[in-house]
Amino acid sequence: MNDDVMNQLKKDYLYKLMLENKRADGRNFEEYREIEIQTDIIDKAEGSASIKLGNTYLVAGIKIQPGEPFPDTPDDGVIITNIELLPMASPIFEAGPPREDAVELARVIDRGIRESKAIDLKQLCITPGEKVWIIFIDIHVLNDGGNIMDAASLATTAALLKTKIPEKQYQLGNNNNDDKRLPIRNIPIATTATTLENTIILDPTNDEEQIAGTKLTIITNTNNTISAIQKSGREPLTPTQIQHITTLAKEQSQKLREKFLEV
Amino acid sequence: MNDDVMNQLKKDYLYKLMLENKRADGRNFEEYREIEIQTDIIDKAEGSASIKLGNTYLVAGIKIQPGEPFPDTPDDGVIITNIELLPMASPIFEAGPPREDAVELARVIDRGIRESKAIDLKQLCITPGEKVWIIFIDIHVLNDGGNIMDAASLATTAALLKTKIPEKQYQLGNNNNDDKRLPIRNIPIATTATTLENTIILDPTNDEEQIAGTKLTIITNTNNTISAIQKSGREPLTPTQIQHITTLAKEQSQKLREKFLEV
Amino acid sequence: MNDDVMNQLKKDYLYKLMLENKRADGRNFEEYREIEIQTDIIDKAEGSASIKLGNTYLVAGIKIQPGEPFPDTPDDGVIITNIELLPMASPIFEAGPPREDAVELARVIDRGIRESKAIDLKQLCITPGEKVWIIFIDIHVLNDGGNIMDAASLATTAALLKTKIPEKQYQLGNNNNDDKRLPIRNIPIATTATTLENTIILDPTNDEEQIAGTKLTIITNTNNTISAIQKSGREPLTPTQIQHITTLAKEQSQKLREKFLEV
Amino acid sequence: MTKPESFITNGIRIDGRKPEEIRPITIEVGVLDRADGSCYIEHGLNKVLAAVYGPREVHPRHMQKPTTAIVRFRYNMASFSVEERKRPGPDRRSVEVSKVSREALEPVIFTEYFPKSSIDVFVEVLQADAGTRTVGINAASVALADAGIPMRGLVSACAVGKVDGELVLDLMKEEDNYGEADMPLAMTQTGEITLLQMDGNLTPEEFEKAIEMAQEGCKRIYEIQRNALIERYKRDIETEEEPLETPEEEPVEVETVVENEAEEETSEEVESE
Amino acid sequence: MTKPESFITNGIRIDGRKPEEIRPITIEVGVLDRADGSCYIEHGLNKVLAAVYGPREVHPRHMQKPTTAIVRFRYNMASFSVEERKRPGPDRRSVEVSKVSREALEPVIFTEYFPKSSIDVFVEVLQADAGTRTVGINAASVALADAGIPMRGLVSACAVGKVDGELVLDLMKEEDNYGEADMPLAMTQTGEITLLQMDGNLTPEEFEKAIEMAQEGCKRIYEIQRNALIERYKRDIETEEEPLETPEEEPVEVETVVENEAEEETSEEVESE
Amino acid sequence: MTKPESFITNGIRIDGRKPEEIRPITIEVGVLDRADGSCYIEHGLNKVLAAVYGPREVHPRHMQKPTTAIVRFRYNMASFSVEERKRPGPDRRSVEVSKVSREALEPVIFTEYFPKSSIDVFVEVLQADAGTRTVGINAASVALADAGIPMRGLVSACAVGKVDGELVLDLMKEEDNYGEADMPLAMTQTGEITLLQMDGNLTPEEFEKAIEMAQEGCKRIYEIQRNALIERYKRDIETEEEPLETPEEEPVEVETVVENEAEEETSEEVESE
Repeated sequence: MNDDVMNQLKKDYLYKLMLENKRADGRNFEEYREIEIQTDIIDKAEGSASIKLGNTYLVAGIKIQPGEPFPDTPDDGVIITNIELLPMASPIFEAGPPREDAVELARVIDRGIRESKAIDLKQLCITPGEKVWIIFIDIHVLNDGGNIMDAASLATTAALLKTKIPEKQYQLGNNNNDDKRLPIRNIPIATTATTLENTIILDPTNDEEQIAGTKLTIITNTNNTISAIQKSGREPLTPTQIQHITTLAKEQSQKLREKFLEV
Repeated sequence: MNDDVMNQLKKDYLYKLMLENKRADGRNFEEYREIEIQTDIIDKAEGSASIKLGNTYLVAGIKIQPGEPFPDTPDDGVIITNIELLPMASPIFEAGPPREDAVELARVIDRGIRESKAIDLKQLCITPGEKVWIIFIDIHVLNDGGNIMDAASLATTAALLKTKIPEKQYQLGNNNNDDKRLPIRNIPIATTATTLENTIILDPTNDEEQIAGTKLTIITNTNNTISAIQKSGREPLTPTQIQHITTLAKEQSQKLREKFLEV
Repeated sequence: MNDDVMNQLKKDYLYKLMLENKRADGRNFEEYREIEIQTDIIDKAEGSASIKLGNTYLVAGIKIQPGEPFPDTPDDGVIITNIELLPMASPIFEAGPPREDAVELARVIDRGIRESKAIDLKQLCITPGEKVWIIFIDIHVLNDGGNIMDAASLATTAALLKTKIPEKQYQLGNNNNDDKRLPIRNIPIATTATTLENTIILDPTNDEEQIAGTKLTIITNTNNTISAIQKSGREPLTPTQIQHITTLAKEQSQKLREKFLEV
Repeated sequence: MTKPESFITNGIRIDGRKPEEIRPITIEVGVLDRADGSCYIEHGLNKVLAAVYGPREVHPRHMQKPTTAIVRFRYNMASFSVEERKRPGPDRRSVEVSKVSREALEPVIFTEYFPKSSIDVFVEVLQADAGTRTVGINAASVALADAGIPMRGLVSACAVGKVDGELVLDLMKEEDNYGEADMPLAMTQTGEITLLQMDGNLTPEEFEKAIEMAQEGCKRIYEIQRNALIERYKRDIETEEEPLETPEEEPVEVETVVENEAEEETSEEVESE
Repeated sequence: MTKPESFITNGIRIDGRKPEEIRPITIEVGVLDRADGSCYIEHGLNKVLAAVYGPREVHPRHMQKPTTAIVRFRYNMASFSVEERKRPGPDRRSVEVSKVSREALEPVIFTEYFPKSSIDVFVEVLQADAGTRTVGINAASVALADAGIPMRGLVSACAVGKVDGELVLDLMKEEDNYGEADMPLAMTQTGEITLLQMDGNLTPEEFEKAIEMAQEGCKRIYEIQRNALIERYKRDIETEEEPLETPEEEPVEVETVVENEAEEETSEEVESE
Repeated sequence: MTKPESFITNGIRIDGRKPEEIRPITIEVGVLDRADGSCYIEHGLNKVLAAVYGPREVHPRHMQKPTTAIVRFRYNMASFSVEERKRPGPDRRSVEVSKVSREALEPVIFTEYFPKSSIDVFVEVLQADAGTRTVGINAASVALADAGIPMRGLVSACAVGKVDGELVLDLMKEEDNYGEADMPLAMTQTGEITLLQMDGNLTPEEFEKAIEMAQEGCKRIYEIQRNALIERYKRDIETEEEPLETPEEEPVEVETVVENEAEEETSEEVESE
């Protein structure tokens, strides 16, 4: 159980470490924790991946079903992204409708995929104006070890890369062979930094998040452009800090992307 | 108003009676309270019945409307069962969305009807895959005198036996004569027992329910087979207790069914 | 911030004034505050009006979209009226689903329009039984200075008088000229009185409403008939009081209507 | 249901009533055993049940008032009470009806006797056929008396409507659906009006006359409410005279059906005025 | 998915099992680091995670009980766990499953040790393939033990069904969808039944036999649960023997996969009974 | 609305602005009399109202913080503010906008002065035309000052976007709908960034330049906010000089329309940079 006194001690301890240029788990400030991704773990889903980013553990599942397009984009497939901060994942998460953190996480993940044009939505049209493929991205957070944003982004991209369109199940395919893969055009990767006093660290743990000021997430694409940014938290950032984080994000996402493409 | 002290006294009194092989209302352990069923009491409904089971008083109303079938059973009518534990029925019921007790009651009643194949759903198809009859079973509990389960089951079956399909109203009938009756194939009856220390009693009153451990409901059919079972409550049961209750249920439901068919 | 003591002092003060035949803002008992109406203030809406009735400030916006008729009136357009008592408008309003005051206000405004046949719903039919124009009346209350009912009624009528049907936008018009106006047949006006001890005053401020007993709203039409009445509040009224208010309403609404038609 | 060609033929309405005649009313008092007070009314084809709990502790606590009881009123229509099945739970109409019904009853309740408490009134419409809010108020008023809540008197409610240009008392369904006005009104024994709503179209003169007609209707209904309570009271006295037959702990609720023809006759007298 | 022509051919079910054989089960204990206890089970194609928090303070406060802990149980299916995407959040089915699962576990928990507290059990179904409520109870039972909640013993759950007129243990999806009966049951170590539900069609004789079969299934599952906990306990002891490698503040959670073939063999022994 | 063939022709945008020009802004301070502070802004075609209540007691109580005030922010779009009627009540977008807007303002509020209190900010979008969240923050910032909430300074917000491959300040609707990037940013007087979001596609170099442009935009908006407050302050002083005309009890709120052309001119100066 959490205890206010314990928390204060924990904070003091982490601050003390910071001053000595150290983190509690021995990482460098710009180092990610170990990452373990497994794909195709849910047979019932059209695509899926679990990720362990340090102690953070979540599953992204992709379901695809035919449905109606939005009126203003009658020829485009639809993406619906949802994240569940399950009460099993942390003592502070509660059952119930998604709270603002969950809404923010889902919307940023969604923007990363949408704005990077990761999925070719035009190819998901079945009958223009009437029927398109609906991509449901559902992320279930099972253990909050911190930095859910990057973990969710990585798992989602990993799952999308393996996702197949269930043409046969819905008798909507043109060929009689295997279901074709989702048309992926880009690989967006989120990199999140946080400020601790004047230090910037990447991939914060949940303990670090508790004492951190503000997080800045940069989602970068294969060609190094940026497709989404989100500042989250009540401390301000200076332009210099932002510039610094952008540079770190560029480097880090490149590393993660390489790791990914090997998956 | 309820009072903790009063409740404790009541409990002590009921326990004392138990030890003397008695119940507060003078019944045998395996005896039901007096039952009074009235059918066709709501003109606006396609079928209806009220029941007084001792002080328990409720009304089951059946509405039938055309609608869409479920995708996985395109040729079957649809049953939707709902129970309202109205705040007028007990000082502990509250207005608002159904709580777990109401959900459990409705789902067990529903399973009894569905699994016993009481209604021939195939005959409720209007246009295969497009339009079927939707049977809405709504049970409104007006006074909770205990054993709502059995009362609701009896009232529902009684109402279904008198229900007519509103073919004329929706201009969907084939003949010009009277509306035809709902095709009933079976008469499921719920029998509920509860344990009080080592005693088993049938048809508990609400006072008895308050001190009871666990209820076991057995829904039996015309041919004496069982179509649904539900244990409800936090005390465990032994296999011997379960077997004993099953035997009682078989006898009791036969009696109730005979009474019913005379309705 | 509100303070119980301040409120009591305020009440005592207002009562004292009443006894001297005075109101805090110097008005006569049967006098309305200054009214300022602006129409066509929201370009995105098909019709709109803001009103300042003393300190009461609200906006009524009319949106029109094609949609399905109600099954029992297949050839009639549909009116949907909603009022939002925004938490910005008063320290006692809260965010969330509409509470009973908001529901009551919306429903009375709606009845006034509907029962006076202010809008010719037959003319809003596009394809009988399939497609009609849906009129969404949304009233956003920005500052509660009292007598929201009359302000909302005036703003709504003012907005409706200027509303155009978006035939071109939905490619549903017959002519190629300008969108035609909503067919308005009547100009219903609400007049609200409240009782303060034995005195009757019109157009109460929010301070007066706090100490008032009961409000009575009379909605009258162009030809002086009454199309809606609503008593709201827990004090009873005598038939004499009702008759008196009806007479006042007749006079007052005539004045307001004249003012309106000049708009 | 289709609109009849005419609502009044030779002074007789489509259900055989005269313009100022109310529908037959049956009242049972004390029909529920868990509630502190209850009442079942059949009024024409309306079937309405009311139950009262309280004064009791208020939940949630922050709704408590330090100097008075709060009155809560929940009007609810059963899903099967109307032609088209109603989805369970409150809709906007029932929220409004609950509000005005509560305000119709509050003036006669001595809420100041029970600070920090609530008096909860529940009305369940089992079958609806026009006028359910007035029937609900009538039933609730009797149920409050049955619960022993201290009151200044009963509240009685009745609607007046307009069909074929003529004012009629106590609209039934067809008259309500296709009529030209509907005005429900509730009244205390002393003639004070505690509920008043109207929709449709009335001239000021018609409105004045409608109020008078509604008041007459309320008086008729008051008599029926009163008799039902007396009948119930009589029963209690009779019960006390034969104490040996009733178990002491749980007094049996014998239901009283107040269906005496005398009242129906009286209500016809009113019509011929 | 279409109905197979027959479910049992030469005594063998469509997935190769014998009638009284349970599906392969894999249990991992302590897989989550935030929860006080946790357990991951793969049971056939079901993939289910359980986590336990508590005893901890109850929110909201008014749910506190002065003399005992309350147990809360939330069964949840992931949106992607089933064929047709499930809308997030509780539906009526999950409300009922949560209730009966809670009641299946409460009897073995010493709730009286922790007045005013709550013990919160969360079950997440990542992939569903018939029998998820029994798998959830099995996982929750192990997670409660992992959380160090004082218990009278483990609870084990298993379903019996009927296909082709024959009773079979532990239904898989096709058997569940097209079968004739499904009866989940949960049992304490001492043989007391804490969950019992049934739907379908059973004669009284079949029902009696089904109870016996389910009890045998529960006993097999109990062994697997027990071994997983022993394995976990062994690891903790081994960890203690090498204290230098583990940081003192945050003990690393090494995951244990209890997939030992011994158990699978034993479960086949049961089948051949 | 259809996509224009080109967004910039001869250095001029479709609404006549230069790339680094903001839309015309009009600010009125103190427009509501119930709220403790308020502000109405017209920014291009956007029409946005902000109101502030507080510091005041927190309801529900459990949200109170013992050492600081909580800030709550509710961004709401009127149903009629957009092309397609918006259903009343919060959707996912408004939940996110409310969160980031609150975080944009919190850094400048001395919340520590008001333990256990709340400062409640309400933003109502009456007409939307791209950039409503920045307009809402600008209005809220002025309304906080009008409410007399102690602040380190104002917050100013502005968006930068990309159309036809070129960065432009303060997108209007067509540019937002069909543009290539949108980056709203909020800034304190001292240049610290309190809100930053982006979606679309920017190279790192473009991003760097976009930040600079947004900062310039914020500086321009800050001047307009400041002038509006000065104007309002002047009025109060003037009012005090003529105390006889104002009733003592309820000071009349004279609305100030800060529409002075000076500012518009200044903002054009910026464009020509």
